[in-house]
Amino acid sequence: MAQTLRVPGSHDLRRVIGDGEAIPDGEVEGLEERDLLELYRSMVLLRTYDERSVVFHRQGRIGTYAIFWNHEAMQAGSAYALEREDWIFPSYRESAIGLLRGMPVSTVLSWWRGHPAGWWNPLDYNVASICVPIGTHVPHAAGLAWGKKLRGESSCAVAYFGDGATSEGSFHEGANFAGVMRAPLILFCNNNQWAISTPLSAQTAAETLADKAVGYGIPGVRVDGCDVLAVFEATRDAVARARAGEGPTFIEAVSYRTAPHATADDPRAYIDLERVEEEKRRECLGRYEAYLRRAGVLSDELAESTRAEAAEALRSGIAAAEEEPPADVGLVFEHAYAAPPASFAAELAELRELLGE
Amino acid sequence: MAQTLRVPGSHDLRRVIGDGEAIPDGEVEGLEERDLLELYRSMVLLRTYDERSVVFHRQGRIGTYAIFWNHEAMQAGSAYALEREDWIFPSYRESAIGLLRGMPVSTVLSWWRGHPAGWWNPLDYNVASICVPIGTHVPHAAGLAWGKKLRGESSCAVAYFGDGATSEGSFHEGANFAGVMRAPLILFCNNNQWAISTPLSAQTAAETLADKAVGYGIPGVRVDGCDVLAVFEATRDAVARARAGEGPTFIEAVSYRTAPHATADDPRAYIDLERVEEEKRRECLGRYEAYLRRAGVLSDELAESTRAEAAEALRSGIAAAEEEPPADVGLVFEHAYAAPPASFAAELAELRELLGE
Amino acid sequence: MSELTLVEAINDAFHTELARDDSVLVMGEDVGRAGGVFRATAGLRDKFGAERCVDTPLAEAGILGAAVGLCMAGWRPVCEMQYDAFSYPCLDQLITHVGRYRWRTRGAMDFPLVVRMPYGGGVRAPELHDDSPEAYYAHTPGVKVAIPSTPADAKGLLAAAIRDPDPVIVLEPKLHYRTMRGDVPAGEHVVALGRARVARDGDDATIVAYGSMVPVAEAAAELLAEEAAVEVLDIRTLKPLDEEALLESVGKTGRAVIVQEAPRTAGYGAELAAILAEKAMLDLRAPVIRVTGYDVPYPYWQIEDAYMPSVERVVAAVRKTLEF
Amino acid sequence: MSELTLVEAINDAFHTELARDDSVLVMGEDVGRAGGVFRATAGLRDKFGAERCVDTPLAEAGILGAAVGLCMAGWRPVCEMQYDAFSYPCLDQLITHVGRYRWRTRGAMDFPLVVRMPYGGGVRAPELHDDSPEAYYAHTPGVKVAIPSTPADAKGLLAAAIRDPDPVIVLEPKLHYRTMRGDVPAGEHVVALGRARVARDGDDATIVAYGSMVPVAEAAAELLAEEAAVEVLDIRTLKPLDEEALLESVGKTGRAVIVQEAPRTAGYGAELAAILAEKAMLDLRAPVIRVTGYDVPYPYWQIEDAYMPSVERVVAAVRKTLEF
Ligand SMILES: Cc1ncc(C[n+]2csc(CCOP(=O)(O)OP(=O)(O)O)c2C)c(N)n1
Ligand SMILES: Cc1ncc(C[n+]2csc(CCOP(=O)(O)OP(=O)(O)O)c2C)c(N)n1
Ligand SMILES: [Mg+2]
Ligand SMILES: [Mg+2]
Repeated sequence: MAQTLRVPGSHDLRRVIGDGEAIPDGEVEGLEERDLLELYRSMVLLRTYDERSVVFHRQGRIGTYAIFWNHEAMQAGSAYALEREDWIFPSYRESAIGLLRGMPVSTVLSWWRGHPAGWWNPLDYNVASICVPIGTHVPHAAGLAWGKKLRGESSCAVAYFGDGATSEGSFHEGANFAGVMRAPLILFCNNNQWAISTPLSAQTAAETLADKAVGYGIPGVRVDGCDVLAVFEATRDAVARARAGEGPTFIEAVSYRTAPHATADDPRAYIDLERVEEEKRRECLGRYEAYLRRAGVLSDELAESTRAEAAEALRSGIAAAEEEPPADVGLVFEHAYAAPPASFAAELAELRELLGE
Repeated sequence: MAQTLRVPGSHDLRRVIGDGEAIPDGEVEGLEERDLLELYRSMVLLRTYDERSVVFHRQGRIGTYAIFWNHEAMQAGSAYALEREDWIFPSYRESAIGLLRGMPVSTVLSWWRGHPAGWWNPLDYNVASICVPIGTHVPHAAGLAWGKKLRGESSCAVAYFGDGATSEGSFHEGANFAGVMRAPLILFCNNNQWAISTPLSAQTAAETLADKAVGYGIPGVRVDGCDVLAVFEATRDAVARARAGEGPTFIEAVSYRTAPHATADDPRAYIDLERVEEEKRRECLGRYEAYLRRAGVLSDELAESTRAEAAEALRSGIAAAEEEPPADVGLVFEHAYAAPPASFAAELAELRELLGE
Repeated sequence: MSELTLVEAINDAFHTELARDDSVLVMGEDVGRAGGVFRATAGLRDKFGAERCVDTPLAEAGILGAAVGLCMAGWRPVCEMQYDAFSYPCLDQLITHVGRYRWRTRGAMDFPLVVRMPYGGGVRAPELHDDSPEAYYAHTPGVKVAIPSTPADAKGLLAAAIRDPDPVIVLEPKLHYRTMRGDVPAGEHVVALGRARVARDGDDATIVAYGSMVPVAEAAAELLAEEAAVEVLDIRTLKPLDEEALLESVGKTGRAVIVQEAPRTAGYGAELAAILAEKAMLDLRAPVIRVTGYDVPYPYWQIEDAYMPSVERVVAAVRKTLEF
Repeated sequence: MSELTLVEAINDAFHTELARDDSVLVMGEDVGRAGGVFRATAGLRDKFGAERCVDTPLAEAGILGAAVGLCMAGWRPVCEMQYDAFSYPCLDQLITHVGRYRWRTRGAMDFPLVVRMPYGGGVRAPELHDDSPEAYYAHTPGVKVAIPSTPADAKGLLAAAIRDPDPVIVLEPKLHYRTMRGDVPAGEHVVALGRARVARDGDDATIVAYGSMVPVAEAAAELLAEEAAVEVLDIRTLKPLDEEALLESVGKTGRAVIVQEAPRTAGYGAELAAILAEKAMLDLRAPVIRVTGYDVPYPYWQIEDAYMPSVERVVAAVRKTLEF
C-alpha cells in the first residue's frame, strides 16, 4: 500500500519505496515477485536504451535524441498497469515505450535515425506514433478512448506529456473533452520540472499540476515519479476507474530532469548543477534496485544478467537498424494518400532520372 | 457585506440582495445611495438598449444581434468596480458595455448595423473591440494587463467571456499566462449555462467553472450573476488584488440565458421553457429594483425618469446611427495597413469605375 | 429526385450516409440538440442517437483532435466547424496531424474524417462569419478539399468525402444554403472527388470558379451571351484538382478568368493561374486574369458587396481578355 | 562591418534594436535563460533584463495573443516561435486578430509586433522541425512577410520588421543559421521591406527564389554559367511583394523558374507564377516553371534531400526553359 511523502510546502506525493533508513519500504498489493522483476527488467531495458542512445548519437549513428534518463520509473510503472489492448500515446520523451510492448529496439533507433523503418503500425502494438508537437496528442487519446467506449470495448488509453505541455491549449481541450465524455483515459504528466530551459515556476502559477484536474471535473493524483511502484499503483487505480466507466484521471508524476533536454541542449546556462547531482543520487533505477535488494528479490547475478540482456538487445538493435537498406526516394511520395494523385508518379520519375537511378 | 447563498448540490454563491421574504437584504460597504442609483441607471440603460435592439432587428434596422437580457447585472456590476483607466475586453455578449464608458448608443448600434461608425478607437474608452471568436481575447487582456504592469502603471483589465469559452484553448493559454505573469486581470465568466444550444453539462465535467481557477494558481470566486451588488463587490475585491500586485482573479457569475442566443436562434428545440419562465421571474433588474425600493432609495418617479432617459438615448441613438452617411467603398482598402500597398489605389479606382462612382 | 435547398441536400446526404454506415459519426458545436446553426444536421440526433450526433464542447482543436482518435478507434467522424473563421483554431491539428497521420503509419491506418463548414460572405453577418479559407486547406499536404456550388453536388461531394479513406475538407457556400434550390437525386448519390464540372459551355473564354463564385460566373457568362460564348468551369474539388478539365477548357478557349472570393495573394486562384502559366502557355491568347477578394480584412457588411467579386467585375475581366 | 553567421546577425539586430528603443520586448519559449534554442536571443536577458526578454509558458497562441495585448499597452513585442511547425497553434490568433486589429480600430491603433521563426528543412531533425509555412502567412491580410537569405538581410529585415508599425512575420532559414557567414553592417542596419534584391545578374533567364532557396538558385546559376547568364532574384519580402522588380527581371530575360521549398499546391510560388501569367504574358518566351517541394508531408530525414528542391532540379528546370 502506498504511503505518503510530505514534501514541504507542497501537496502530498504518493510513495512506496523507502529510503533504507528513516522511511520504511511499503508494498503494492497484488504485485508478486514476478511482477517486481518484470518492472525491473523494463526499467533496465529503458535505461540501457537511453544510455546507449546518447553514445550512438555521439558516434553519429543516430540523430538528435531526447534523453529520458530518470524517467524510466514513470514509463515502466505506468505501462505495466495496462493491458495489451490499452493504447499508449507517447511524446518524444517516451520514444522507446514501445519496447515494453515488444517493439524491436531497431524500430525506435530507426526513428531517431530518420529512417522509415522507425515508423511503425500503431495497430501492431496499440502504441500511437511519437508525438513531436507538444500536447497535441492529448485530444487524440481522448478521442480514441471515447471511441472505444462508444464501441462498447473495455480498453483505455494513456497519454504521456510533460509539465510544459499543460500550458498548451491542446492539452486543455483534450482533457476537457475526456472529462465531458467520461472517456477511459489516463492523463499522465511527466513533471520533470523543466520544459527545455523553462522551469515549472515560469510555466504555471498553480501550486501543483494535479490541481488542474479539478477544472476538468476529474481526480488528480500526485506520485513520486522516481518511485516505480507508486507510479504503478496510481496508474492501476486510474485504469480501474477508467474501466469502471468513471472517466479520466490526471496523474502528476513528479521527478526531475537530470540530463539535457536532448542531445542538442546544453543546460549549464540555466540549470543548477548541484541540484542535478542531488537528483541523480535519487534516480529511479537505483532506488528500485535498492528496494528489490532490501526485499531480497534481486541478486547480483540477476541484476547482471538483466543488464547483459538489455545490453545485448541494444547491440543487436543498432546493428539491425544500421543494416536497414537505405530508404528509397520513392517513399517521399508514398502514404500521403490512400490513392496518390496521378502527378506523383511523374514527379517521382523525373526525380529518379535526375538522381541517375 | 455579501452573504452567501447555498445552492443545493453546488458550491457557494455570493449574494447581497435578499428576496424580500426569507432571505434578508445585505449591503455593500462603501456603496452610497449615489452609487446604488448609478448602478441602477447603468442597468436600465443596458436593459433598454437590449430590448430596443431586438425590436430594431425585427424592424430590419440592425442585423443579427446577440441578446443580453438578464446579463445586465453582471456587466454593470463589474464595470462599476473599475476606474476609467482600466481596460475592458468585451465579447459580443457585452457589445454595449462601452455605453457605461460614455460611448454613444449610435456607435454600438452601428456595429450591429455593419456600418464602420460602429468601429471605435479603443483608446478613447479603454474598451477593446468586440471579440467575436470565442475566448480569443483572453490572451489579449492578459497581455495588456501584463504590459501595463511592466510599465509601472496601476491599471487593470477585465475580460468577459461565457461558460462555453472556458473549453477553448485560448481561454486556457490566456488564463495561464496571466497567472504566471501575475497580471492585473479579472477573468469574468458570464456563466449563463448555455453556449447556444449546448448546456453547461456538455461543456465541462467540472463541478463549477470557478474550479478552473486553481489550475492557474489564482483565486476563483462564484457570485450570483443576477445580483448586481454581489457582482460589484466580487469585482471590487478582484480589482484590489490586481492593484496590489497579487495577480488575476477568476469570477464565475452564475445567471441564466432567458432569451435566444441571438436573434437568429430559436431555442425552443433545446431549452426547457418552464425553466426559462422561472428564471425570468428572478431576472436581475427586477431584483435590484425591488431591493432599492425596499431600501427606500428608488421612487416611482425616479424609476420612471431613469427609464425615460434611457428610452430617449435609444431613440436618438438609432436616429443618429441611421443618419450616418452610407459607408464609402474606399473603406474596403483602408486601415488594413499603416501604409497601404500601391496596388490598393489601382484596385479602388477600378472598383469605383465599375460602380459608376 | 426532389428539389432541395443546398442545406437540405447536405442534410439529406447525412441521413443517407449515417443510415448506410454505422461507423459514421457527426460531431461539432450545436450539431445535436439544435441540429446545427444552419440545420445541416437536423434530425440526426433523433434518428441515430446522441452518440452518433454529438454536441461537443466549444473547442475546435479538441474536436478535430478527438476526431483523429476516433478514426483510430474505427469511426468515420464528420466534424462541423460552425463558421469558416472559427475553423482556424483547428488548423494546427489539421496541418500537424490530420494531413500527416496516415503517412506516419506508413499507410497502415486510414483517417477517414471529414471537416465541413459554411464559408464565404454576403450574408450581412458580424465579423469573422464571412471568410473563404480554402487556400490554407489546399496548401496542406495529406488532405483533400471540395467545394460544391449546387445542391446536388453538395450532397454528392459530402457523400464522397464521408466515404473517402482520407481526410476531406468540405466548404459549403453559406450564402446559398437556403436561397439556392435544385434537383437532388434521392438515396445514395456520390460525386467523385477530383472531377470538375462544365457548368456552361462556350468556346471564346473560360471562367474558372468554385463554390459561391460559380453562380457569379454563370451570371457573367449569361450577361455576355450576346458578345461571346463563355464557358464556366466549376472546379468542385480543389485538391486533387482536375487539371485535365482545366487545361482542356482553356486549351479550347485560349482565355481564362479565374474567380475567387478569398483575398488575392497566395489564394487558390494563384494555383490555377500558375498551372496555366506552366502548361497552357501556347494555348493562351490573352493574359490570365484573376478576379478576387482584396488583400484586406473582410469588411463591415454594409460594404461587403464592394469586396466580393461581383458579376460586373467578372464581366469586365472577361471583356478585357476578349479584347486583348 | 564584420563577418557574422546568419544567426549572429539576428542576435546583432536584437542587441541594436533593444538598445535603440526601450519599448521593444522579446518573448517566447526559451528565449531568456537559454538565449533561444538557436541562440538568436543570446545575451538579451543579461543585458536588458528578464522583463524585456521573457521566457513564456509553452503556449504559442498565448504568446501571440499576449503580444496583441502588449501592443495595446505600448510595447513592440517580438515573438519567437521555436520552429516553423510549432507556429501553427498561433495561426488562429494571427488570422483572426493580428491581421485584423488595426483595421478594427479604423487605423487608430498600431500593432507593431513581429513573429519570427526558424523555418525549412535539411537539418536532419525529427518530424515537424522542417516546415516552410510562408504561404499560410502570405495569404493572411493585414500582415507582412519577410524571409532573408543572407546574414546582412537577416539583420536588416528584422530591424525593419521591428520598426514597422504593422505586424511582420519573419522566417529565417535555419539551415543556414550557423553555416552561412557574411559581412554585416555594424550598428543600425535596416533593409526596407518590399524591396527585392538581384542576387546575380543575367539576361537569359530568371530564377526567382527566397530564403534558403536563394543559395540553391545561385549554385544553379553558377553551374549554368557556361551555357547562359542566369539572373537570381531574391524576393526577400513576400508581402508586400516587389512586383516591379519581378516584372523587370522577367521582362528582361523572358524566362522564369520559381523555386520554393514548401509543398507545391497553393504555395507562394503560385502567386509569383500567377503574377507573371497576368502581367508578363507578352514578355515570356517560355512557360513558367515551378520547382517546389512535393504535396506530401515533409519526409523522414534520411530522404529529405530528395524532397527539397535541389541544385540539379533547378538546373534542369532552367535548361528546360532555355531550350523551349
Ligand atoms: C507545439 C510545440 N511547441 C514547441 C515545441 C518545442 N519543444 C520541444 S520540447 C519542448 C519542451 C517540452 O517540455 P515538457 O512539456 O515539460 O516536456 P519534457 O520535454 O520536459 O518531457 C519544447 C518547447 C514543440 N515540440 N511543440
Ligand atoms: C472560436 C469560435 N467558435 C465558435 C463560435 C460560434 N459561437 C458563437 S457564440 C457561441 C457560444 C458561446 O457560448 P458562451 O461562451 O457560453 O457565451 P454566451 O454566448 O453564452 O454568452 C458559439 C459556439 C465562435 N464565435 N467562435
Ligand atoms: Mg518537462
Ligand atoms: Mg454561455
